[in-house]
Amino acid sequence: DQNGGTSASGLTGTLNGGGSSAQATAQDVWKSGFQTDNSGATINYNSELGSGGGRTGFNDGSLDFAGSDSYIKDDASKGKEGLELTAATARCGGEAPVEVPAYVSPIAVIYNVKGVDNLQLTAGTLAKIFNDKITKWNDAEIVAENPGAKLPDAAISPVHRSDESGTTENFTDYLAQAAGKAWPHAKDKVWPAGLKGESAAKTDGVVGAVTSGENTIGYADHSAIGDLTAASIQVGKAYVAPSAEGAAKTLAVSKPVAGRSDVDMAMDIDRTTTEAGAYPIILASYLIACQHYDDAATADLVKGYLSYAISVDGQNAAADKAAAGSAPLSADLQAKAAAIVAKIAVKK
Amino acid sequence: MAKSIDVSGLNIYYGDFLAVQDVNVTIKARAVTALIGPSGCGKSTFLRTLNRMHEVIPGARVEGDVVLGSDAIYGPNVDPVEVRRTVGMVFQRPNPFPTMSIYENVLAGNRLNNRKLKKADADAIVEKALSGANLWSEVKDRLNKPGMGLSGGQQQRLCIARAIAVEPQVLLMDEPCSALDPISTAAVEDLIHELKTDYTIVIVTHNMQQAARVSEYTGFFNLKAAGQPGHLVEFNKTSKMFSTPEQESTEAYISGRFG
Amino acid sequence: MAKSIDVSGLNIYYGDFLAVQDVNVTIKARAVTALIGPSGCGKSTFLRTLNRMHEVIPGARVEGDVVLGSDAIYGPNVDPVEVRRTVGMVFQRPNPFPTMSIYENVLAGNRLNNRKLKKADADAIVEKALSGANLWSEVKDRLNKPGMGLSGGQQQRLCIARAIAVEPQVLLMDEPCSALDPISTAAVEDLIHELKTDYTIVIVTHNMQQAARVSEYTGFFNLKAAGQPGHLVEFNKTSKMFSTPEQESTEAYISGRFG
Amino acid sequence: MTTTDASPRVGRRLGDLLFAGTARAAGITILIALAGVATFLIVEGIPGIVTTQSSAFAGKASFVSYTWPLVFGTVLAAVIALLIATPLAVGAALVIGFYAPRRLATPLGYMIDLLAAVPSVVYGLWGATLLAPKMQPTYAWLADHLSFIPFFAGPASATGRTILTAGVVLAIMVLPIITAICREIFAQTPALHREAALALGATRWEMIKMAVFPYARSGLVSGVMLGLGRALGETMAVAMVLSASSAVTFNLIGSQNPSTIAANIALSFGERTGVERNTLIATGLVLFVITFIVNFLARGIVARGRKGS
Amino acid sequence: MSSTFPSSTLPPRSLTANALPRWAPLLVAVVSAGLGVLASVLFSWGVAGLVLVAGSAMLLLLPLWSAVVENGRKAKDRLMTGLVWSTLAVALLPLVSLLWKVISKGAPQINGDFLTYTMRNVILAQQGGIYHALIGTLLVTVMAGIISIPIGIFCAIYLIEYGAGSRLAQAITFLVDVMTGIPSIVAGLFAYALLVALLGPGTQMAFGGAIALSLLMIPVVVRSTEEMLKLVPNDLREAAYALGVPKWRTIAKVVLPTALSGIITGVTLAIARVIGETAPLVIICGMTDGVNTNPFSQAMATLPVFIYSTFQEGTGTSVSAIANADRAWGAALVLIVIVMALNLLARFIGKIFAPKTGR
Ligand SMILES: Nc1ncnc2c1ncn2[C@@H]1O[C@H](COP(=O)(O)OP(=O)(O)OP(=O)(O)O)[C@@H](O)[C@H]1O
Ligand SMILES: Nc1ncnc2c1ncn2[C@@H]1O[C@H](COP(=O)(O)OP(=O)(O)OP(=O)(O)O)[C@@H](O)[C@H]1O
Ligand SMILES: [Mg+2]
Ligand SMILES: [Mg+2]
Ligand SMILES: O=P([O-])([O-])[O-]
Repeated sequence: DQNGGTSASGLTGTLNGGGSSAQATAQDVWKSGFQTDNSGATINYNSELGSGGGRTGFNDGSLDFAGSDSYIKDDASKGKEGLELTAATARCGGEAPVEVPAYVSPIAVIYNVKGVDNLQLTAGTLAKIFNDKITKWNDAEIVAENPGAKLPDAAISPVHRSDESGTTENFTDYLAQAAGKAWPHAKDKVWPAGLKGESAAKTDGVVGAVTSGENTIGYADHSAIGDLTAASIQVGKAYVAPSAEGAAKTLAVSKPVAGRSDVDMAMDIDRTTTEAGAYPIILASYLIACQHYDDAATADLVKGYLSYAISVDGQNAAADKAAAGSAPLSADLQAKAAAIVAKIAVKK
Repeated sequence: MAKSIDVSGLNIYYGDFLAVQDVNVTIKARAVTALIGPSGCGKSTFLRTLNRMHEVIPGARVEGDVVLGSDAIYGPNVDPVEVRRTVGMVFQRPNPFPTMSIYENVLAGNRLNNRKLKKADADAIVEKALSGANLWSEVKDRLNKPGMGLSGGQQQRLCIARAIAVEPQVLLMDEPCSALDPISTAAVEDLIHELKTDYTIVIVTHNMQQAARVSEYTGFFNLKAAGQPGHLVEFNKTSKMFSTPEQESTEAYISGRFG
Repeated sequence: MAKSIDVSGLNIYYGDFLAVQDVNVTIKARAVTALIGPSGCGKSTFLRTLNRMHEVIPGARVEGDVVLGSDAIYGPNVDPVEVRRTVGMVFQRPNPFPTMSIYENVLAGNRLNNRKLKKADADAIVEKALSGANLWSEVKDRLNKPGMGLSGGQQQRLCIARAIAVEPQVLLMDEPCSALDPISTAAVEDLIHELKTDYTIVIVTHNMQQAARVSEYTGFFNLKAAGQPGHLVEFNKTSKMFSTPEQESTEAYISGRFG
Repeated sequence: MTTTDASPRVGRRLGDLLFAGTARAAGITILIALAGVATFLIVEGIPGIVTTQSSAFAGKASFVSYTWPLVFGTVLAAVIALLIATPLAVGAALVIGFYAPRRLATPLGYMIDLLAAVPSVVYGLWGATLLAPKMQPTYAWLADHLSFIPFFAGPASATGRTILTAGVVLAIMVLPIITAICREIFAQTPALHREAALALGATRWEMIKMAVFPYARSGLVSGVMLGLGRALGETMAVAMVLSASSAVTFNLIGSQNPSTIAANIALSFGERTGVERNTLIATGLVLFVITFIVNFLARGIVARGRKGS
Repeated sequence: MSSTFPSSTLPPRSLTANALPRWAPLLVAVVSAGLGVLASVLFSWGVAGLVLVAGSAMLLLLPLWSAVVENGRKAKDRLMTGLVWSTLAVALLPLVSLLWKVISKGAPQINGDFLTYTMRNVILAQQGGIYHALIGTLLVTVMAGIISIPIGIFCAIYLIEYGAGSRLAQAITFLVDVMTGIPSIVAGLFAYALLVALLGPGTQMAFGGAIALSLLMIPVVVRSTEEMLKLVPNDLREAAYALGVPKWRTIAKVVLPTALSGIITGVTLAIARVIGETAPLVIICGMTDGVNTNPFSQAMATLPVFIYSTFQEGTGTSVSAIANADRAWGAALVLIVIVMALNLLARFIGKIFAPKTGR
C-alpha cells in the first residue's frame, strides 16, 4: 500500500492506468475527486504513455485501464501488432473490452501573431499552412478570408507534435476528411515526415512553443491553450470558434461504429458536418477497461473510478473552465456509458 | 638480546634491475655500523633487505643469504611479518601515525597487532620506550596530544620509541638525522650512543662526520659506473676508514671529491 | 659587461611567511660567489630574488633593495622580463625544453626577442654559446637532435649555453651539479672557472668542498631556530670562511656538526 | 626469532586473505558490472533491431534509418558543444593556473566546479525557458544576414530551441570537465621548464607557449575527448531544450533539428511499449558503444601521455 | 667572449624603458566602459551591446596602446591576458544567469507547505508540495550509496594496495575510467533491461533506479578514494610494516583512518553527483503523486523527475501549466540547494577533519 492510508469506508488499493495525455487534466480532476472520497485508494495515471502506449500497456497487462484518443480497432495492414482489438479481447479473457467515451474536447487551432485576434480559416487554407504551401501570413488566401485583419508580412511558423499523439491523429483526420486535395497525407498519430514546421513534445510543448515564438500557429487541446486565441474554422458558410457546445454537437451527429459489442461505444466522428454551430475538429477520448478482473479489489477500483469519471459529477468537474474545460457527455451518452461501467465485476 | 647479522652473496633487484651486487659482510651485535656512499649507490636498498622491507615494493626481490643470529631470514617458512618485529626500523623522515596520539603511537606496534594490553602494562611500555628514546621528560604531560604536534627531532625520537617498544633485536636507521636541525641531531646521536648497549644498530648517513662520530664500523657503498649496480667497496673499523682507507675511491669520497 | 649586485635590507616572503630576513650583501662582478647552508635555510629563495624569479610563485614577494650595477631591479617601471634577460639562471636539475632540438634550445631565449633571426647570425650565436659552455665539440654533429638525448652533465651545460646565449650580465646557479656524476661535475666546475672572466656568478651548493673549489666569496645562510626565518650568517672570502670563520655556527656547519 | 610460532601466522594469513579477497572481489564486480551492461543491452536490444514491427522504427524502414538521424544529431550537438567549450575551458584553466592571484584562483576554480554540480534537469529548465528565447533574436538575425552560410540557412526557429541552443547548453555542461582536466594537466607541466622559460626572459604568454602547451597537448586532446563522451551521453538537458524532429541537416538555427540518441530515449520511452522499447534499448547500445570508444581513446591517450613523460 | 655575438640579434637593453603606467589598465577600462555606454545609447543596443562593446574595446585598446608605447611582445602578452580572462568571464556568465533565474523563480515557491505536502489530490493551482519526491530521492540515493560505497572503497583498496601494477588492476583502472563516461541514460536502460529480464516488462521500482545510480556513482567513489589512498604517505605503511603489522591491519588501522576525511569528501561529492540524475530515474522509478516508501514495488517520485515532469506539464499558459512551472522552479531550487550544500559539506569535511600532516 503506497500511501499507507486506510479508509473507514470506500475503496483501497492502487490502480495503474495510463494513456492519452489529452485526458491528463481531466484525470487529475477525477483522481482528486475519487481519492478524496476513498482516501485508501491511489490512482496512478501515466499520461507520458500517450494513447498508443496506454492501449499497448493495457493489452500487455501492465495497466489496469487505459485512456485513448481513438477507439481500439484491428488494422490488418499493420500486421500482427495492428490487431489491437484482438489483443485487448485476449487480455480481457476473451471478452470484448469496455470502451466508453469519457472526455470530449475541441482541438483549437492556436496562433500567435501580433495584432491579429480573430483569425478565420477554411479547412483548405489550414491544410495549406500546415503543408508548407502557404508560408506568409499576408498570403492572398488568408487575406481573403480575413477582410480587415492586419496580417503581417512575416513567415508562418507552424508547430506540431513531436511525439505520437491522439491530438495529431484527430487533427490530421480532420484535414484529410475536410480539406480534400490540400492535405495529401493520411490520418496518423505521427505528424507527416518532411514538413517544415517546428516540433514540440506533448500538448503543453506545442502551446509553449506557440506562445513563446512569434508568428506561430499550432493545434492543441482547447483546454490547454491558456491565453492564446484560437482560430475560427469554416463550417458550412459560417466560421465557428472551438467550444464545448460545438464539440458536443459534432459528437451528437456522429455514428457509432458498426459491429461492435454492446459494451463498446466507439464512434466515427463526422468531420464534414455542416450542422450550424458544430465544431468538427474534436477529440473524443475513451476509457478502456475489461468487463471482468481476476482480482476483486482491482475490479471494484476500476468500476468505482470509471463510474466516477463518467458520472455527471465527474463530467462536470472536468468540464469546469478552470479545469479541463471539456464538453460533458450528453445525457443519453452519459447514461449509456454509466450502465456499461456498472457491469464491471470480478471474474467468477 | 641483540644479534649479529651475516650477509653473504646478496644481490638485490628491483624487477629486472640489479640495484646492489654481491654484498658480503658481518654486522656485529651491540655495535653501531654506519653505511655511507653517494646518492643512489644502494645504501637504503641494502638496509631494507635486513628486515625484509625491500620486498614490500612490487617486483623487488633478493638473492643470497641474510642470517640473523642463527636464523636465515629469507629461509622457507619464515614470515616476513615476524622478521620485521624482530628487526626494527627508523626512517629518514619522521613518520608518526597522524591519526594517533603520542601514547598510541608508541603502542602502535602492540596495538595494531591486536595485543590486548592491560592499562598498567601499556603505561609501563610507553614510559619505558619513551625514556629509552630520551623523550619521556619532554612529552609525559601531553601523551594524549597528536604525535604530529611535536618538533621534527621529537617526532624522530618518537619513531625510535615506537620501534623499540616492540623490543626488537636489531635497529635499522636510514638517514635518521638528515631532516633535523643541529640540536635535534645531537639528541638523536646521543640516543644512538645509549641504545647500542642493548641493540645491534645499522645506520645509513650521508654525513661523514656523523658516521665518524657515532659508529664503530663503517661500510662504503659506491657505483662502479653510472648505470652499474652498487656494491660494498670497503667495510672497516670506522677509525681506520676515516684515517687510512684501503680503497682509493673511498679516499676520494671521504675527501669530498664527489658525491 | 658583468655587473655587481648590491643587496640591502632584503626580506623575502612566501605569502605571510617570512622565509629570509634582512640580507645585506654586495656581490662582486666577475667573481664566483658561493652560497652554502643547511637545507631549508633560504639559499634558493634568496638566489631567486636576484632575477625576480621569486615573484613567479603565487603570493611570493620581497621588501628591500637589490641594485644591479646602477639599476634597482625592484624599482618602479622595471620590467621583470628585462631583469631576467639580464640575469641568467641555471637550475638544479638540467631542464632543456624537451620538444626542441639542441640548436633550438640554445636559441630559445634569442627567438623570443627576434623571431626572424638570420640563419647565419643564429648559427654564430649557437656556436658561440655552446663553445662558451664547453659543449660545442661534443654536440656539433648532432645539433638537430633533441636536447633531452644528452647525458645529465651535457644537458646541464646545454642549459648554461642557453642562459649565456642571451648575453646576461649575471649568472645564477642553484646547485647546478647536485644531480651530476663526478665527471660531469668536474666539467661544469671547469666551465664556471672560465665563465667568471665574463660574468658575475652566484652559485648555491650543498657541497662545501665544491664551494671551496670554485668560489672567491662564500655566504653562509642558516636558520636561527626551527620555524624562524633564514638569514645570512656570514659573508667572507672563501679562503677565510673555510679556515677561520668569524661565526661559531659557521664553524659548526663547516665541520659537519649538522646539516 | 619466533618464526616457529605457526598459529598466529595462520590467523594473520586468514585476515590478509579475507581482506585481499574482498578488495579483489570488489574490483572484479566492476568488470562484471560493465560486462553486465553490455550483455543486458545486447540481449534486450537485439529484438528491437530484428523486429518487423514497423512502429518500432517510428515509420522508418529499418533500425539503421531510424538510428542514423539520431546518431547524426548526437554527434552534431556534441561537436558544437566542444567547439564552444574547448577554448573557454582552456582559457579558464589558464586563468586559474597561471593568471589569477592565489587568493582568487581557488574560489574561481570552485565556481567552475559548481557548474558541474548543477543537475542537468536544472540546465534543461534554464535552457528551455531562458536561454532559448534569448537566443531566438540572434538566430533571426543570422538567418536574415548570414543565410549564405549553410549553418545559418534559416528560416530561424520561432522558439530558439535549436540544435545550436542545445549545443550551447551542452558546452556549459562539459566546460567544467574539460577545465578540470586542463587544470590538472597544466599543473603537471614541469615547473622546471616553466621557470626555465621565464628565466630566459619570456613573458607569461610566451612561457605558456614554450613550456605549457607542448606538454599539455595530449592531455588536452584527451580532456576534450572526455568532454565529448559526456556531451554525447547527456540526456535531460537536450531532451528539455531541443525541439526535435528526425531531420538530418546542418542548419543549426532552424526549426527542424535532429534529436540525440539520449534525448530521444528519455522523451519517447514512456510512450513506447513492448518491442518498441527494445528498439530504444538498441539505440542506447549504439550510444554506449560510441561513448565507450570515445572514452577508450581518451583514456588511451592519457595513459600514453603518462608513460611518455 | 664578450663582443663576438652578432650585434643585431638583441635589442639594446635597459631595465626600465617604455612601460605603460600602472594605471593604464584602469584608464582603458574606464574609456571602454564609456564607449560601451555611448554605443548602447547611440544605437540603443541595450545592456548586451554595452557589455560587448566595452569588453572588446578593453580587449583591443590596451594591447594597441602597449604595441605603440612598449613593444610587440608585451602587446601580445596583454592581448592574451585579456582574452584568457574574458574566457573565464564568459564561462561563469551562465552560472550567474542560471543561479539568478532559479533563485528568483524558485524562492517564492518555497514555504513550509511546499516541503511537507505531496501532490496527491492536488489539481490546478492548488498548493502542492514535493515531500513525496524528497522522500523518494532520499531513499534512492541512500540505496545507491549502500551499493556503491563499499564496492567503490574496496575496489580502490584493491587497486592501490593489492593490485598495483597487476594486469587485473590495470584492466579495472581502465574500465573504471571508461565507466565514468557511461551516459546516465545507458545506465538507466541497463537497469531497466535487467528488471525486464528478471521481472518482466513494465516493471517500475526504485531499487532499479538505485542500481542505475550505482553504476554512475561507483567510478566516482573509486577514483576519489584512489586519489586519497595515493595521498597517504608510503612512509606510514612502511612504518607499520616495520613494526611487524600485517598488511590488512596496516590498511584497516593506518591507511584508511589517515585517508578517512578525504574518502568522506569523495563520497559526498559522489552523492552530489548522482542526486540530481534524472534520465535513469525517469525510465525506472517513474512518477507518482504520493509517498511510496517501498523501493521494491511501484513507481516512486524523485526530485529530478518531479522537476522534469512538472516542467513538461508547465510549458503552456493554462492555470495548471503555470502552477506546474512554478513547482518545477521551486523544486529546482531545492535540488540545487541540496547539491550545493553537499558540495560545501564535502569541502568542509575535507578541511576540518584532515589529519594534520603538515610539519
Ligand atoms: N622503488 C624503486 N624501484 C626501482 N628502483 C629503485 C627503487 N628505489 C631505488 N631504486 C634504485 O636503486 C638504486 C639504489 O637506490 P637507493 O635509494 O638504495 O640509494 P641510496 O644509496 O639510498 O641513495 P640516497 O643517498 O639518495 O638515499 C638507485 O639506482 C635507485 O634508482
Ligand atoms: N614555494 C614555496 N612556498 C612556501 N614556502 C616555501 C616555498 N619554497 C620554499 N619555501 C620555504 O622557504 C624556506 C627556504 O626554502 P629554500 O628552498 O630557499 O631553502 P634552501 O636553502 O634552498 O634549501 P635546499 O638546500 O633544501 O634547497 C623553507 O622554509 C621553505 O619551506
Ligand atoms: Mg637512501
Ligand atoms: Mg634550494
Ligand atoms: O493525448 P495525446 O498525447 O495522444 O495527444
